[in-house]
Amino acid sequence: MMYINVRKTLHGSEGGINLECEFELKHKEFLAISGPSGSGKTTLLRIIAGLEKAEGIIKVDNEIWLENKKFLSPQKRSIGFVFQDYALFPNMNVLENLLFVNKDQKLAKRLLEMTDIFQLKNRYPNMLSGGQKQRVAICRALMRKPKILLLDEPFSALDPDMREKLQDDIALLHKEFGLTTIMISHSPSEIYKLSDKMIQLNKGKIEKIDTPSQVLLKTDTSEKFSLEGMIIDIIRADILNVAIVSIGNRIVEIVISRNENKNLKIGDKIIISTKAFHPNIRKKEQK
Amino acid sequence: MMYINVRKTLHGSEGGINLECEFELKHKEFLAISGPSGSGKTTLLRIIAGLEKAEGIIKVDNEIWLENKKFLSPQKRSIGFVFQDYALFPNMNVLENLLFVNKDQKLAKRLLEMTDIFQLKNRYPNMLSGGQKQRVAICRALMRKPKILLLDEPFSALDPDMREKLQDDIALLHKEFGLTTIMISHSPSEIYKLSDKMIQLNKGKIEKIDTPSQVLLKTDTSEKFSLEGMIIDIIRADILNVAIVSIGNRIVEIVISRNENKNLKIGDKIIISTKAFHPNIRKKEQK
Amino acid sequence: MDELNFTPFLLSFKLAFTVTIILLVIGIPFAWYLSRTKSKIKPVIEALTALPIVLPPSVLGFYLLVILSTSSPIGKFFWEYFNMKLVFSFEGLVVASCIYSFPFMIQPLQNGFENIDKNIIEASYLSGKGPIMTLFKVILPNMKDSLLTAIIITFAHTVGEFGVVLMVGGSIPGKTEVASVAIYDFVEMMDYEKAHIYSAIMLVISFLVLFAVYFINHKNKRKFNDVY
Amino acid sequence: MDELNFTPFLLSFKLAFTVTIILLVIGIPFAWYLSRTKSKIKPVIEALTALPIVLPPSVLGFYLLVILSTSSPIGKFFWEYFNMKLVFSFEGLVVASCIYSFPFMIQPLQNGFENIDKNIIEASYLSGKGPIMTLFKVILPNMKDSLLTAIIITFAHTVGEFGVVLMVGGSIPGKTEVASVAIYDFVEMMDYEKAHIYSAIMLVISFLVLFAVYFINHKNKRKFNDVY
Amino acid sequence: TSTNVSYALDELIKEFKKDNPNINIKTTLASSGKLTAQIMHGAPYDIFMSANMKYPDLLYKRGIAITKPKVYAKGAISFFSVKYENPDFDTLEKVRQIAIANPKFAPYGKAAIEAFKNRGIYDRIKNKLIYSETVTGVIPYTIHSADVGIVAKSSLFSPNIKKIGKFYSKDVNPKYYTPIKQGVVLLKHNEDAKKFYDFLFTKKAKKIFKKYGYIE
Ligand SMILES: Nc1ncnc2c1ncn2[C@@H]1O[C@H](COP(=O)(O)OP(=O)(O)OP(=O)(O)O)[C@@H](O)[C@H]1O
Ligand SMILES: Nc1ncnc2c1ncn2[C@@H]1O[C@H](COP(=O)(O)OP(=O)(O)OP(=O)(O)O)[C@@H](O)[C@H]1O
Ligand SMILES: [Mg+2]
Ligand SMILES: [Mg+2]
Repeated sequence: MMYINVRKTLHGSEGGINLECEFELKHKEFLAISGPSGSGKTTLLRIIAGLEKAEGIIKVDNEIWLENKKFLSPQKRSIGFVFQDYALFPNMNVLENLLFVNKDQKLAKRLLEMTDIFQLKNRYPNMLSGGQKQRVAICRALMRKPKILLLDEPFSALDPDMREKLQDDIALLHKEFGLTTIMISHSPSEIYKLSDKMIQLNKGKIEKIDTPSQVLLKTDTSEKFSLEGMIIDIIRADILNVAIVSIGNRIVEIVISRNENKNLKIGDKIIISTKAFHPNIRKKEQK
Repeated sequence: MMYINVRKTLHGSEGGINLECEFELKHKEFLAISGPSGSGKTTLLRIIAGLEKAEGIIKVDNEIWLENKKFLSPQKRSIGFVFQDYALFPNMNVLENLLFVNKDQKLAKRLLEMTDIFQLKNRYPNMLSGGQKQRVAICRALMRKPKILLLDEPFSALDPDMREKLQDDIALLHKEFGLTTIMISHSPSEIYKLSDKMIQLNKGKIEKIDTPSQVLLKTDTSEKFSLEGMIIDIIRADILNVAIVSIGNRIVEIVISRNENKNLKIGDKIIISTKAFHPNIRKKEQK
Repeated sequence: MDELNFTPFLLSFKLAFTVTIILLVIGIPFAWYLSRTKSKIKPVIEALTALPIVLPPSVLGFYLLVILSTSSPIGKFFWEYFNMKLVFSFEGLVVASCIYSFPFMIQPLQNGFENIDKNIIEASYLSGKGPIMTLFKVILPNMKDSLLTAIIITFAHTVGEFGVVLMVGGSIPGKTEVASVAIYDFVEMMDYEKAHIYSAIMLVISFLVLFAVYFINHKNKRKFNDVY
Repeated sequence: MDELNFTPFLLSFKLAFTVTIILLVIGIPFAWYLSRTKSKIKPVIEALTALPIVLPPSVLGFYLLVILSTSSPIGKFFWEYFNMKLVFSFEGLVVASCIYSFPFMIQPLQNGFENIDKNIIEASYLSGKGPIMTLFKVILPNMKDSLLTAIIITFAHTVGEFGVVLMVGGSIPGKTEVASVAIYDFVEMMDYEKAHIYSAIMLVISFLVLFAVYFINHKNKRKFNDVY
Repeated sequence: TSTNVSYALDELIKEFKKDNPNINIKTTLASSGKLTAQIMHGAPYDIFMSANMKYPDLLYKRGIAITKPKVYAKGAISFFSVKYENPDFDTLEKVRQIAIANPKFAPYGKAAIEAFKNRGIYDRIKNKLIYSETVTGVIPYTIHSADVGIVAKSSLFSPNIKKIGKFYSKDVNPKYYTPIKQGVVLLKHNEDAKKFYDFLFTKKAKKIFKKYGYIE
């Protein structure tokens, strides 16, 4: 059980904004935080980790991390943190970065293999690509076998395949290590896939806090299938027109009628839905 | 016109890999590069910018940037570069970072307003959030009014709204400034939306080079609507089962039949398609 | 104390100021070169650079005296072509102090250069700026601490130096009798009262100079380095 | 040269070595404090720290003699409670040199501490490591250049120091007659041949020591700092 | 000028100026060895008053000095102490530390050693010796740490010595050492310098030297 109720004044882009957050988290829950740039997500994580002072209360399993004058140092908080900018130790190679936290060779090996960078174990950070650094940072955070894992946009520098793979790994590790996890993410599908609860932050305040499906699934109940998308192109083909629609970061072609065509132009946000729809679903063959 | 044909040995995760790329770019074209982490994308951009030595030829509008012993210094290459890690000047505030490149106050103001950070103009970089830094980096790169703009995952730290907004801005600037742009991106929809041409890089080699639609639209011609997705949840509701499917980073509920239900489980990649499908498309009301 | 004489102090600070400026001009490119070079002989140059500190000042002073005197080729050259005497003259003190304080300038600067984030240098190049602009607008402002250390150590050290100065300069009042030499003379003459007063003045002035520098630096740094 | 005497060299290097070690131990926490403190009096402390360089060494030596002698409270204290004489003894040289060389150790260290990336310190705390572990495993290894500068300047400076040493030590052969004093004596005796030989030995040894340090550092750095 | 002469020098100059008011004299104090090195390399001095004969001799032999070295005064040494009344040879055997000028190059130090040897106590006290760079340095050494020092007698006549408070001194019997012949040479053909040089050998000057503890 984790109870958080903190306040802090930030210097937002339009003068001072107040970060004011109160929420609870159950043991082994997975919380996602999303919100626009500068809304205080990173700061909130840093406060939880004890890297930043704030007013208020943080309680974890009856252990008080913050309250009035009480302040538990970051070392004593059982936390794994993946920084937005990785913060690897430049003087240690990949393996040493992991072993610095904890001498468990086996765990290190397992984490590195999981993230496909075991071959890089003797490399120093400045010889890694962005995505490689990010993976090392994730591994290092887990080396402490923390109770609580804090992830600040942990997959932002990764290609979709690696991203998906690591999402699965995080999900697995979350379960296996019995972690309580808080992750900052901008991707709804990632949030839905991984988290049990999500917070939408805006200008320092919690706008919504609920399960991801409540926040993210905006289905109009009268319709069985509905998707948001945006027209990024319209191709005139023979008698038909084809709209290229981006849904999330996937792309799909949709045939549109003349009538529709008149109203729609590139850049329009649209909702694709149907009442009498029963899509054909089949498994994709693995290459 | 830009002709690139470069070679360089990298230390990949499985020993040395050879970066070997040859391609041409027309004036005002927009090229996207994608590929797995560590495949050499950043290195390729750095070679083009002159930050890294390599063998081969780089020619831009009959100006030779690289050939045998010839090497044009980065200063002399008309380039704007947005770094994966921003590389803002810590000793200058936001505005000074821009004006350092070029004293054009008006342009600076316009760029900062466009990216919603004009109010932050007197802040120093260490007081900015990740996304804010990224925006400053983009503005700074454009201050030089470069012929060629190089972007290394320019939107990775941004929330979807800001991301979309900046994509539009980049598209606009690309046209308005008559830029030739090369962007590293992991998002197919972003690539489709912005670029005229794309390269898929793998282990230092060009795997595919074509228009984004050729590379990204994998529609089976016999079907009119087809989307790739992944099942992230299956909810048993009354007699029906509902699958939660992530498409790109959007999420959708799809009713599935008992039969389908048997074959499908969480984590399966699926293709959603229909032959007799005519979706209802309507504009989303703006809030 | 009817006869407090401020000339030695003026001379001292004039000397320290001149030497610091000259060494900055020489030291910045030299340290920059050292920090960038991949040359095999880099450790040799580095070790040589530190050598002037290893010799006792008056011994170094003795060798400098031999090298710079008008009977030596170097001294002769300067004497004949520039009409400049390099011993027993203020110019001589400047040259000698520059040599003696050289390592104190180089070491912190090189250190600073080596710590600069490579990325911001590249960012500056890509902003179309050449090495000079980059040096003055990006590199040096981002290594203010090292620059300050270099300047302060060099300055203070030149003010306090006296072994070399006494040997090469003699102690010609108004010309080469700097404060450190003057104080030394009082001690030698057992005029401890004067020695105390002069030392105190020296310490107070130096303290004020140093304090001012640190204070300004402190204020300045707040601006872009501090959090919340 | 029947009577080349190596004792002064041994003494010199023993002194420099001891002083460097002691100052490292004192200097690291002190410089760390200085680099972190937000106290208003920080510039005052910084300015005070630099003061020992500003006084001419033999004058500083004179004051140290006064302060450390057995007739002063400090000297008395050490004499009565530790049976340690702080003047005309090797221990005295160590104490005096520590005071004199203090700024040379502090300045580069403070500088290094101020340049360390805050993020990696936080990362270390979040790895569950306390300040001590963080200091030794993360901070110091990532400021090797500054550490090296501090050590080399301090070491070289102590080797070359002679004003203070001469005053406080009383050039007792085998006890306080370090190499710098010995060389100085030869110059004073105008025994230039010996002075040359001793200077040369001094320079060669120092060069070798410095070269070795730089060379090892060079090799080491390659490992994690160099590109391709 | 070698430092030990400096105390008498002020009065010498004052006396000299009575007759030659237009001549300005600037003095540079340092150890004789240092000054000799400087002079050999072109120091702009006119007269060199050394603390011994060796250095002036050397300068003359090298053709730098233009006059033969001439003794202008003979220095004497004294026991000096702030702890022991009536310091003498016997005191030396009782005490822990004895400060003298460095005998390697300082003539007053040499004289002290000579006295110890002639008195036959050198071997017994040689481990107690601490060495000062110049003979004047013996005084602060003795005040602050050493028990007894052997100083130049002339320094006991310095106007500044009174400021240090109570001290005890006693001449070392001249039969135990050779008085220190202090030589002077003229370095340049300079009318004014020559006048001062000549003045050093006048009765008036002799009187002053005597007043400052030098032996005739
Ligand atoms: N050191 C600082 N000093 C002052 N203000 C700061 C500092 N760091 C961040 N801020 C401000 O606090 C606000 C919140 O920053 P924070 O880093 O928490 O945002 P974020 O939600 O993580 O944004 P992003 O998605 O862009 O990373 C921003 O407006 C930022 O400008
Ligand atoms: N300084 C370096 N020295 C040696 N090898 C390096 C260096 N920098 C990168 N590499 C290696 O070169 C390869 C390509 O790196 P690059 O940064 O170009 O990858 P990338 O495609 O940009 O990956 P990402 O998407 O993770 O940023 C990687 O395997 C990396 O380990
Ligand atoms: Mg953030
Ligand atoms: Mg990259």
